[in-house]
Amino acid sequence: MHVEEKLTPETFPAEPEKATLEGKNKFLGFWFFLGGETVLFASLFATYLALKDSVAGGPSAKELFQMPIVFLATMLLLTSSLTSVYAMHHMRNFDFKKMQLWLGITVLLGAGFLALEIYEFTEYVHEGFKFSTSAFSSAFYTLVGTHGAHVAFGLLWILTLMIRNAKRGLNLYNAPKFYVASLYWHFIDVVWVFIFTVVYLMGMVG
Amino acid sequence: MANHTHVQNPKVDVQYRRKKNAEEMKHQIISFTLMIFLTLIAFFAVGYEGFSAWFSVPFILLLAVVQVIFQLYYFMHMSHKGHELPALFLYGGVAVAFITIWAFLTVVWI
Amino acid sequence: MSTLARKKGVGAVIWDYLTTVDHKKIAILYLIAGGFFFLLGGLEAMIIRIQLAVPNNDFISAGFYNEVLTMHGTTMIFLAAMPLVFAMMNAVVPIQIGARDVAFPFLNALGFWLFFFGGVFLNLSWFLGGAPDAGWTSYASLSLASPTHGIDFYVLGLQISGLGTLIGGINFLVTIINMRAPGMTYMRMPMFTWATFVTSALILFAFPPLTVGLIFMMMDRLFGGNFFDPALGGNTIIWEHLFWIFGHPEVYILVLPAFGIFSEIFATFSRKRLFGYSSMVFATVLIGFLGFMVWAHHMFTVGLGPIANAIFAVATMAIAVPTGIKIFNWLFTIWGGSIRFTTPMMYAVAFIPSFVIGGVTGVMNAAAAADYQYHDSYFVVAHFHYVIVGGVVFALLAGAHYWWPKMFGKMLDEKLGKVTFWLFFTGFHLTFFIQHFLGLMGMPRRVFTFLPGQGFETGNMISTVGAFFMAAGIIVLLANVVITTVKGKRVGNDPWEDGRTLEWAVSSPAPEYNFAQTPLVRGLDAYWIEKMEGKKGLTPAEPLGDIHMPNPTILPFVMSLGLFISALGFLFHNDYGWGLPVGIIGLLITLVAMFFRSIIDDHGFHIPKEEVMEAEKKGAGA
Amino acid sequence: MKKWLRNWRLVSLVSAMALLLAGCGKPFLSTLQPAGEVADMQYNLMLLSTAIMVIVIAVVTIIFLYVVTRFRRRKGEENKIPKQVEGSHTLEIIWTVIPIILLIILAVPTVLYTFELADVKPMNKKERDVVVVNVRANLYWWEFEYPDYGIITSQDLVVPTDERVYFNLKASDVKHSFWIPAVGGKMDTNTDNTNQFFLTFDEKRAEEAGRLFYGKCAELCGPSHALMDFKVKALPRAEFDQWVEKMKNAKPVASTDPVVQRGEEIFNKSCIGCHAVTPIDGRPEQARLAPNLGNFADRSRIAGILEHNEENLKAWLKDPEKIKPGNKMTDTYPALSDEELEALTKYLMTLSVE
Ligand code: HEA
Ligand code: HEA
Ligand code: HEC
Ligand code: CUA
Ligand SMILES: [Cu+2]
Repeated sequence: MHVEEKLTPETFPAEPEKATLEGKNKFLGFWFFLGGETVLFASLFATYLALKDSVAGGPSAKELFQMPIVFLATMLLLTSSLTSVYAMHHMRNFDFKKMQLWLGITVLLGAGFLALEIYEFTEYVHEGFKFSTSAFSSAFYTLVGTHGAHVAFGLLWILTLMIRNAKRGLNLYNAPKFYVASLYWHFIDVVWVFIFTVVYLMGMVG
Repeated sequence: MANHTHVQNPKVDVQYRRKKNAEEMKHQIISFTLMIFLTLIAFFAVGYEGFSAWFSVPFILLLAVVQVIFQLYYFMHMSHKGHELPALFLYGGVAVAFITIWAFLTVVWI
Repeated sequence: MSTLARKKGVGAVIWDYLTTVDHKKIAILYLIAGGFFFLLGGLEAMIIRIQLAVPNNDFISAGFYNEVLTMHGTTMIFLAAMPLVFAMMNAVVPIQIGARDVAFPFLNALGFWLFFFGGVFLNLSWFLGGAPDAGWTSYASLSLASPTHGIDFYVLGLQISGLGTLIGGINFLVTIINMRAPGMTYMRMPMFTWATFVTSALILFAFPPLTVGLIFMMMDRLFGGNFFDPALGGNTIIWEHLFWIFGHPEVYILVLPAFGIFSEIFATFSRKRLFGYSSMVFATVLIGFLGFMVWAHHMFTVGLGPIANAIFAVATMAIAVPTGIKIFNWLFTIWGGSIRFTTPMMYAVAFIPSFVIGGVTGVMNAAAAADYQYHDSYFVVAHFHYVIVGGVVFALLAGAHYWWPKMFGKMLDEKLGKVTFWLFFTGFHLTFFIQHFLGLMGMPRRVFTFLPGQGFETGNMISTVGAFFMAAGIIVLLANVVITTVKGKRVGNDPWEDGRTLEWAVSSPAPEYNFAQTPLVRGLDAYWIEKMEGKKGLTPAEPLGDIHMPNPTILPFVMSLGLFISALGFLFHNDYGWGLPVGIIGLLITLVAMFFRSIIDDHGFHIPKEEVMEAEKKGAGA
Repeated sequence: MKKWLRNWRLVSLVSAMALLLAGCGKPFLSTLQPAGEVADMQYNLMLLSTAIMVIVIAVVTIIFLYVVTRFRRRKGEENKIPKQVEGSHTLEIIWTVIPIILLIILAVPTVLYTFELADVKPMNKKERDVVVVNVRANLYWWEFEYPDYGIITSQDLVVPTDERVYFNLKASDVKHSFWIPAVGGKMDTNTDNTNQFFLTFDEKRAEEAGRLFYGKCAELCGPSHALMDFKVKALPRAEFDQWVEKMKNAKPVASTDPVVQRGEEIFNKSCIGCHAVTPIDGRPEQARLAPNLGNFADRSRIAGILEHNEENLKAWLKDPEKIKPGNKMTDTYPALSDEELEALTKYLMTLSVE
């Protein structure tokens, strides 16, 4: 059976992402990559925690952070996690159209999140909280910015997949790709949970 | 490389699989609701003046951990079988993450 | 893209290697590039030793010494030892597990090219204003103060090559988990495969902290960050932690594959099964695990306090136990065996006492209170060259001799091999043994010279003489390679005659597809089992059929080149107007290449059954 | 701790090794000829660990030599297939347990000493009665401030013998590390914080070593890291007190020698901006850019490395770069003629508290 062969809901396997050896490899390799990413973000978080009070005369977390924006961003990203679950649900049901639709919503929510973050950063800069203001500012922008870069990359990735496969639909060659991209998206959400807790909420507590 | 080998061709009833998927989706929505709920509590705990930092910081950290477990086990399907090695390596990462953060909180004096 | 290569022109061969995704060719690329960097690092070592031969020497200047010293350490660790380890892994592991290739051939090529461009980038610093000069550890206060662009080359070069290493690590993990031939359970995997597996896991968890440290350093030096600037609240100790959280596992990333190589060699040339195989596996995993809990033993004198020092001291000592298990298992592999002293076996045998000396001085370092004396003295230099040269370099030399026929189809000359061995072995002990005492007598490391009258003269002179012996050994090895390539005779599948693992069941060099039929593995030392039952070949696990192969591609090369260009641009963005645009263009090149990779479907191609049969009949694939 | 060691069964081995190692190096520099409590503890630990390691190496070597000689393939054995042994649980247990025991023997004193050496409580008491020195490491010179006496010296550290001397350690530019090998292990001088530790200088052994220990910078800090040496004068308590008194009361004495006067003039024009000439210097440390020269003539070395004589002083003043590459004095003052050199040298050689 060729991977690009047209499938029907009957022939479509239950776990399309792991139906081929390539799929299995991708699946496993990507999870391992996430294990590495865990350590990467841990190093960023650890540094942030060590430097969060080193404001060197610049603004402190308590002075800067505002609940509404963070809350909105959190809701957007959390919801986008659910919508990508929906997308994978439809992938397993071999319903390509619906999958694309939910992926589209995911991308929109993600873009909204990114826009909020950019807005937030520009506000901070206006308030005199620049990257080079203090050790705290460097650590903050690097941690949150690395997450933001992940979001941006995730958006590009999902979009590329959607457009590339728009015409030809779902098959065993691209199913693992969609699945892995959605894993990535969830991981971004996992990281954000810690960012809003450790950086923003703990920052506001002081 | 042999991508032509392992495609199972399950003669499983599509109907049955659909139903199972729908059921799983239901679980997903429940866990999502819980996650949103946890998030709300966390924001509330911080917004509410009555709690001291001694309470709210560990509390919201706990909420974050619970929420992440939802993400991992439901959204990312880590509860399904075939995730033994992913879990092993993820927890490997978490272990290294943990000692890194622990070290930075204790032996980097500021 | 046919399989049976016809005679090709030079250009075609180069193109072939630029685009290859075949693990065996990538192994050769790693061997050549890593070998080149080893010579470079060795040359730097020779400069160090010449400068330190006599007190108050002015062979090179103080500033230049620091550049040479830094580049020696950095080159040897990142650009010589690790790539050479990767060369062995790529050459052997897929065949050892009965696979046709690695899990991600494309990523395999990408990993190589990232390492290669990272290494070239780092060495460009020699010509563009000066090499890094803050030691391979590049401690933050000094590296931020360094006036040239050297440290920037260090940061960006290591970032790029580190990415390549990380990719390589993930690739081997998945390969070993998913691509094993039927019957090859985890506890039937050859020891070198196990070592590769654990090493790859270490890479996965150790490189991200380095990545983060390098990002911080880059931010501080190039983009106005304050991570390590105490005046603005930064903290230099963060760099030290991040570096060593990476750095300590790194030394096991180097030595575990070395252990794996020796395990193969001891078994082969003692004609005996590896003694205590399961405890060897257990010990390897345990070393890997403990490797993450001990990093602060490099920071005993930083002032972390007695509690941290005591914990890390005891944790460090614990690693002696699993390592000891391995040492004794090797000794008992030989026990009762029938040893043949080939060149690889000579290295393996010499490794045991040499490494044990290095290992036990490591445990001495681990005694925190005593390390206040050893730290940053030549005692430490002696320690780590004993484990690295006596462990890793011996293993790489042994592995190169052992698998040379498998990689190139010809045996290195055994006589010359033994000449190299004796020169290198003698030189090694001459150079580094005396350094223990220099350190104890009060000689700090990283000194460009020393003053007379402190009792350091004799020791340093002996050490320098020893280094010349090592250099002579390496030159003989180079001659050996040239002679073998020109005049060597082709050899068959199992040139050492006592091969035990699957790589000795296929022709030398292995055909493009490794196995015409995926073998069925019936136990540890799969090939040995078949041989003992009087069979010529392996038991196949599948019928002969068309073989699916991945397509060659230039994209990995382009992606890496893009990052290389980008790094160059960003490095100079504060000095020249073209810096920023070039930096962005480079990134775009990489992104576009990634985009193409994503949208071009790559289903590979098939080698028809008939061609496979013909190749098998000829006995040689390529 | 010492008693514990004495009772140890390895005592004979240890003392044999001590004899062997003591032949190594110079008494004023070598860690193998310890000259104080701290170095003693560390030396004991070194001996104990070396003893254990020698045992380990001996065991491995014996088995090693036996197997490689006994089991080589001889003529006529080309086809011999040895028995394929899987392993042995008994042996596994033996070579797991014995190393663990050896490591425990090493770990216990390691932990005890590590805590003992970190005991700096006396220096942090409100009413302290111990000698405290603030060490400040700079590219490539050392400043030693005695906060309790209000005096500062550079390059040559002066300490009393037979008592614990406590140190505050920090760096003002990049990281360095403070190490007096014969007297005790090193401690880093960080840029972010102040480290604390103590050393003890043994009177008898100080005398044997000529009362002058060599100190070194043990952290790569730039081109002249190799030359960032300092010296330690260890004096009996009474003499140390006298020295402190002299330092406290040091006043510039007006010289009648016109050459010296000329030297002072030049100095006040070109050098005083960085160098102070009295051991009492109230300026904040950021302003103290160069070694305090208040007791320059009493030093044992120039710039920490050169023998202390006029010739070398002139060489230093003429071209410090040639002597210490990358030092922070080069090119900070106008070129000096021979006559000016002579004058400055004469002047500097009068800066004494003795
Ligand atoms: C391949 C590389 C490699 C390996 C394998 C090791 C192995 C070990 N290393 Fe080493 N180390 C380095 C490379 C390596 N090291 C490098 C490069 C540095 C310096 C970095 C720098 O500053 O630039 C360094 C520095 C270093 C330090 C810091 C010194 C200092 O700067 O002050 C310490 C301290 O604890 C240490 C300890 C150890 C220990 C305990 C082991 C153990 O794993 C050794 C275990 C092995 C044995 C012990 C021998 C066999 C065992 C037996 C026969 C059983 C019985 C033994 C006993 C009971 C003791 N190492
Ligand atoms: C894999 C790691 C590795 C290897 C293999 C080596 C190998 C050698 N090292 Fe290593 N060394 C380090 C890693 C390594 N080193 C590290 C990490 C440091 C610390 C750096 C720091 O402090 O930051 C260090 C530091 C270091 C020092 C301390 C310098 C100082 O502190 O001031 C010394 C001094 O003797 C030294 C010597 C040597 C020698 C003589 C060899 C020899 O074994 C080399 C043998 C090889 C050759 C001799 C090749 C010769 C080849 C030719 C002559 C042919 C040349 C031809 C062409 C180029 C075409 N090294
Ligand atoms: C930037 C300020 C600066 C100026 C101006 C300066 N020096 Fe120095 N001087 C230093 C520094 C820094 C050192 C320590 C150098 C080292 O050891 O690396 C030093 C070292 C010395 C030493 C050796 C000190 C010792 O304790 O052994 C002498 C003597 C000396 N300077 C004399 C002079 C004289 C005389 C002049 C003027 C002609 C002068 N210096 C001008 C900064 C300065
Ligand atoms: Cu100061 Cu080295
Ligand atoms: Cu280490």
